[in-house]
Amino acid sequence: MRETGLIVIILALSVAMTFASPHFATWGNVRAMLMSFSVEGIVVVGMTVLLIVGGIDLSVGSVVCFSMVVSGAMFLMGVDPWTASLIGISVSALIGAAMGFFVTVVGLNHFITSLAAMVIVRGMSLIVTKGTPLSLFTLPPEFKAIGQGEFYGIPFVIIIFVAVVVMFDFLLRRATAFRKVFYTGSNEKAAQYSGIRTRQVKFWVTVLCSTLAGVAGVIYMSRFGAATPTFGVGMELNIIAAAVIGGASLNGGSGTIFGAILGMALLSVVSSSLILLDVSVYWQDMIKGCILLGAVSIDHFLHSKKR
Amino acid sequence: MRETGLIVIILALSVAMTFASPHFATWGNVRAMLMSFSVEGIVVVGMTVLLIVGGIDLSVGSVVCFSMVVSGAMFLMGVDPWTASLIGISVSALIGAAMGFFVTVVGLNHFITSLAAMVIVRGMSLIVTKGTPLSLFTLPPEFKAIGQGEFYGIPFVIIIFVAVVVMFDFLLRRATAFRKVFYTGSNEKAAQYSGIRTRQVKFWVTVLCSTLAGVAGVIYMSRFGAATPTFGVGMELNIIAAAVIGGASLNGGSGTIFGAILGMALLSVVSSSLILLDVSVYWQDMIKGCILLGAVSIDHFLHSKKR
Amino acid sequence: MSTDPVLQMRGVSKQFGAIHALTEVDFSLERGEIHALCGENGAGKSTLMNIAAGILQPTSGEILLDGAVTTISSPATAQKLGIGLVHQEIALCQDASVAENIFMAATNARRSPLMNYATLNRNAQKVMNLLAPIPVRRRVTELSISNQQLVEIAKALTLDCRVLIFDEPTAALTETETQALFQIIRVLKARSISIIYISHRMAEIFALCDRVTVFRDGRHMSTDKVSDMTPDLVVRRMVGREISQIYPPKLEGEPGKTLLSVEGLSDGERFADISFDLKAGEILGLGGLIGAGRTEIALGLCGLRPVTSGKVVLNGEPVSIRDYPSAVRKGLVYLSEDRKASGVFLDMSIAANISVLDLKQVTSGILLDRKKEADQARALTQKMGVRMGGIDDAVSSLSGGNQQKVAIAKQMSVNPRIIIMDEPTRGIDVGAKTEIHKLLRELAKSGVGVIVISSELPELIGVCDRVVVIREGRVAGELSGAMTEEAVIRLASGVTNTGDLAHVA
Amino acid sequence: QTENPFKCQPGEKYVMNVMVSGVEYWFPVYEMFKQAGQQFGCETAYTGTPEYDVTKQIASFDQALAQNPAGILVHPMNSDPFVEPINRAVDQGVAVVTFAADSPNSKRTSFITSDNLAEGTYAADAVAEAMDGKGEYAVLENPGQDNHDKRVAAFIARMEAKWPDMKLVGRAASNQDPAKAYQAVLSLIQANPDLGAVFMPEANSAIGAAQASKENGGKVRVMLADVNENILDMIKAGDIFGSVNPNQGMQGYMGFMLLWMAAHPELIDPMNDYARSGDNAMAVPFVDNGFSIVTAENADDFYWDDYLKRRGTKGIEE
Ligand SMILES: Nc1ncnc2c1ncn2[C@@H]1O[C@H](COP(=O)(O)OP(=O)(O)OP(=O)(O)O)[C@@H](O)[C@H]1O
Ligand SMILES: Nc1ncnc2c1ncn2[C@@H]1O[C@H](COP(=O)(O)OP(=O)(O)OP(=O)(O)O)[C@@H](O)[C@H]1O
Ligand SMILES: [Mg+2]
Ligand SMILES: [Mg+2]
Repeated sequence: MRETGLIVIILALSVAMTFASPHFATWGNVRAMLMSFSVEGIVVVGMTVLLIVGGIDLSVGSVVCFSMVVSGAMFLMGVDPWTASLIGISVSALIGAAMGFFVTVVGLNHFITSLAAMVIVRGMSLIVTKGTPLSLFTLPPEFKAIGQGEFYGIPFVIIIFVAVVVMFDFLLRRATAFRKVFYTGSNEKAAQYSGIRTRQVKFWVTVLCSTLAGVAGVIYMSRFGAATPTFGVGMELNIIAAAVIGGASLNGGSGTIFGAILGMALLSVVSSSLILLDVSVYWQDMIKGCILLGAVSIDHFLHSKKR
Repeated sequence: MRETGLIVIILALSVAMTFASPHFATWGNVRAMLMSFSVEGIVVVGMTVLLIVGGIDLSVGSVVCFSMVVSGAMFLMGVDPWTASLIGISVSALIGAAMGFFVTVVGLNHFITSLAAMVIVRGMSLIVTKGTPLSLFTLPPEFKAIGQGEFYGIPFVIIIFVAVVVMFDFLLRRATAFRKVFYTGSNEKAAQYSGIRTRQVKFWVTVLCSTLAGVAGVIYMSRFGAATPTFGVGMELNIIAAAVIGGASLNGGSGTIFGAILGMALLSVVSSSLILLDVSVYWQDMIKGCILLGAVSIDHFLHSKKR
Repeated sequence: MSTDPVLQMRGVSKQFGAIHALTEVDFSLERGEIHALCGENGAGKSTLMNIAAGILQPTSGEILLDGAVTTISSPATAQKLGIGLVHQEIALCQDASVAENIFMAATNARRSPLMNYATLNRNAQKVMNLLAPIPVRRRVTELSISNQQLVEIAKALTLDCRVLIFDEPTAALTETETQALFQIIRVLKARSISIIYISHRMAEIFALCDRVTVFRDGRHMSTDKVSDMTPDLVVRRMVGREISQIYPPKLEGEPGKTLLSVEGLSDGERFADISFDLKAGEILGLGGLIGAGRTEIALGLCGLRPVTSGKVVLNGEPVSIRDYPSAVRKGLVYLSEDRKASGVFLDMSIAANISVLDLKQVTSGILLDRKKEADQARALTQKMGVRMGGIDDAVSSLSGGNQQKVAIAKQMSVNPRIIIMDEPTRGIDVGAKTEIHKLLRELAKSGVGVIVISSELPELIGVCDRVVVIREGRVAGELSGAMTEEAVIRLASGVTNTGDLAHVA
Repeated sequence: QTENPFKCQPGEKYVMNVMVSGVEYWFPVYEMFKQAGQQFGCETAYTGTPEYDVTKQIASFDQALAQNPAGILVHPMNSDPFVEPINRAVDQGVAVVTFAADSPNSKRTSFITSDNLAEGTYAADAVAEAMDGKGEYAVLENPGQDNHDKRVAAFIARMEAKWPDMKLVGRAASNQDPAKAYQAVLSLIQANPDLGAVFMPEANSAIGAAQASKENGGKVRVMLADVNENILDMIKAGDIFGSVNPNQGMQGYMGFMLLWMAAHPELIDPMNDYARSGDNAMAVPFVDNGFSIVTAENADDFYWDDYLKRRGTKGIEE
């Protein structure tokens, strides 16, 4: 299994870190790491499915932000926060549908479509917010609980994240509908010749990815109690990197949710370790990049050995 | 030809703009547009060749910056600027070689390799500069002339840009060595079966892309008389977008230099028009994205009609 | 001149993981001979040839060229040593022109820094015309799979080699092209170039080759002069038992009611005014030359390609088939001739490949039932005799013929009312071919409508009860009863030296 | 009685040019720039690129220049890259004044800014005093952005010089990203359970930092530079300790004044060498526009929307 290599590397890093810093292997720190990638992890799920079908979505950062902004603005206009969130998520789904339209009906590729969407949707956030963060200080506590609350000491965010990951990992492995995603990504023409409506598959996967980004946006809003128009700039690269480290291919046809989440975890462990070790900010980037490259190389090595 | 569609669209936009704003069709404005993409255009050339071979390079922005920084630091250490530039370009080529190594020998994909390189090389710029821009005010005028000088009223930068584009466009269409790039990108196995050493091809194309980024860095240094450690952040997306708009495919096997430059020109005309028309900043991004999407759709339509 | 064989392979073994593709194989090729290589699907023929061409490295064993031990480390090395290979699987650069593909190796070897397209195109056209007049400026992606096969062959002809290997070059070629190819091979032989020829068609081997080597289960069985052998003997060595190479009995008596009736089908481009009927119990053949438009007609019928006019009546009901999924729902399925591009999912498991056409069968609720899927795959692969490691292996790990069997198994997994098979036995060995023919006959008997497109004339005539011949996108005529190859060719090519034959339509 | 010289000719236009033009920091600056312009009877325009890209900003600067305005108040994203464009503008007779970031090697006439070093210093004092001069602190950075680096450096320098018992325990790059800031502060708190304060030189990171602090009991004082509505709310609620905020309004107003003056050097008859050297006689090299420390007590006075409403203007949209 592709994932074992990553698990080995993450464990190795963690063991090393446990010796290097007494703070690493504490619940507080693990919780901190989990919290830091839980919400992005939801976006990673959608991106992985999209990568499997052979697509890519550069607009996720913008959509996360726009979902935040729309829900926030609705709330400020007096809509109750739950309805506001639903509207935010629906709008995100609509953006996905629009992209799906351009990809499947007009025939553009995912890269350019989502690049344009990234710019357009970011622009829409600017229009709505007029460039200033919306202060959502008055969000009711029961809504803030999504992002900030806990259940027997485990943050809701982590629970939601785990639920989403487990569910989609299961569905992706077992559900018939998601098998079609693999067929389409593996060989679109053969899928068509097997009676699969590949356009529909691509359309819905595009919608799914944006919708999950929208969900992430709402959770972020609940966590930060704010909607910042610059939120999520550059997020897409991180997300795609996680999925690719986890075994997704940019050419479609392969990838797993679990792997992608491990990819995200690896990135997070590295970042967190650099801070725990108090590495100079000037050196952090370089060291992070080197560890990333090393980890991926080792993983590749472990992986190709087994074949 | 793919390019005709883009030419039509760019011309149409330009004509419309000439009527909409008296400032559009002035030499000052045209010069500003050309200047704004000339140096990036050199990077686009390398990226296009790399896309054709089926690769991608997310590190170009970092490499442009590092080339600047290394040349600048060398100059400040007393090396003459020409030698310093050569060193900067060589270092860029070396970075390309390192990426080429990871891609062809270790077997990682271009995406993840260049993503790691992006982070590492950016980090190296931070280390060299300690985060502060290097002031290269003392660069001799004959060196500054590269970036700031003119020849009969035409900036050298534009001349260099045109020369590089024309040369590589010609080579890519006609040179045997560059045909191998197409073959490799189109079907790597088939190319191998014909005796083409596809790894070598991929290696050298990776080096070429970084080297051209290095050249761009040196020109930027000359033009700006400075080396800023944050220069070029996010540049890669713009560059890849230009190439993809111009007909390059992320799956390799297709693309032209001329098309990619037209893609760049389209992006530039759009940005420039929005500023000239004094469109509200809140709306600029959205409108820009919409025009981009519209233009690409029209181009796609014109293109697929002809088949 | 030495008397050593040009190419000799001694004790060559090759393992892919647990699979022993070749075990201690010996093979030797004499100067100027045409040496046939036979064996069932998965016997290891392609593997051995890939080793000779530097694409694969043997696990053990040695290769001798002119008696000297040599390592062939890459295709580039093989080329330098003068070994050329026409691949079983088409390996062309789809985005490049035919001419560029044909001369790719030469371009690679040439020192001149710039391309000379004029000369390139001129020379490429010359080579191409030996086989078929395909315009060489076309991009490969615009060509049908059979034309691509011809390009693949043309490509090998430009190599300057001493040993030329053809791995099932005629699998999708019609008689005409096959004859053209034989002509060329004989000329090459006269230039004392040594040739290895792999085919599942016994007739070709006996018409062309000097010696024949038989492989079974990755082992060398025998090498003999062709003149000392009979087709039955070769087949027995391949399979290890007697196989009746005869076609299953044809339909006796009158066919049943009309299952499918096509009237005036046109796509405004490649075919026009196509009409025919398909009746229960019969197998209908579509014949014609390469490029006649048979594939396009089938695609049009199934909604895989837009049509402009025409009427399709299915079981007495007029139907409009908008796209392929609706065709499948109506019980109309199509087996693609282009296995690699549209027939199989190379990176996916055998089981997933077989279940794809009707996922409902292996679904309970919204989830896949892995067990059902596995059972289905096991049953069908066994029925088709797929040689494989296990049903979870990727299809890419199978030999060409076994991939084709998987593609057919996929069609068999559903219970279609009409099944259209485009070159169904492409690359399939003798034994399995007979099985498939039997299967088609059983399907027909059980009331399923069967249409077979085949470029292999004996098969077309042997299997089908009735053959509609297509010429340049139109129905040129129809044959039934005692059909002859000659009659089909005459209709297909429009050559009318016997006067009235052309007016049958 | 001579005519009042302090007014514009018809069509006399002054332009403000920035990068990341959709971001709130510029709005008060432009608002006051515009107000000053109106008082002078001048036209004003807000230009720039929405992107964080120096090449694009230079292109927008060049475009503004191509329309031949009387003056440009520019925030050069990087200093030296703007030397050539600024000099070209000045040579063309267009006055140039820089604000908030400088291009000292260029021929710009004046530079107006708040003192980043003073901001860092005052922020340090405010934090240290609140902690009785004793405890651990960390900083979030945005390495490479000059004014941010200055604030951080001054903050740390002041702590080291004046507050020997304040210990710097961690530095992390958050690069103006709330999510990264959130992660960084969570990690910093894990590594340093006694962390008492964290400083960051801009507002974006503060949202994430404040949330991280809150989730860990709110013991970490979040100190930053710049404000916006959200930050102000959080300051009032006590989630954020405080902020140093440059006086943007004065930056814009005085920026206009300096620019207008630079465009009208003919108003004075210099008694020095300016006439001979050809330099602009109206040169005032540097003006400090000042800053405020924003805390829960005075936060109410900094709401931008309230100001716009009170003034009845449309901000950058006019
Ligand atoms: N890449 C691979 N990985 C695993 N097994 C392989 C691979 N390639 C070939 N094999 C196995 O090696 C055996 C020999 O295959 P080969 O392609 O040589 O057969 P072949 O004689 O050419 O058959 P065919 O007539 O079907 O082309 C088969 O069992 C096949 O499954
Ligand atoms: N749009 C087109 N315009 C011109 N020629 C075309 C077009 N599409 C296909 N062809 C040509 O048609 C031929 C393929 O037709 P088709 O595949 O229908 O033939 P076929 O009778 O099925 O024969 P084959 O055995 O080759 O499949 C090729 O020569 C191909 O180049
Ligand atoms: Mg084979
Ligand atoms: Mg066909």
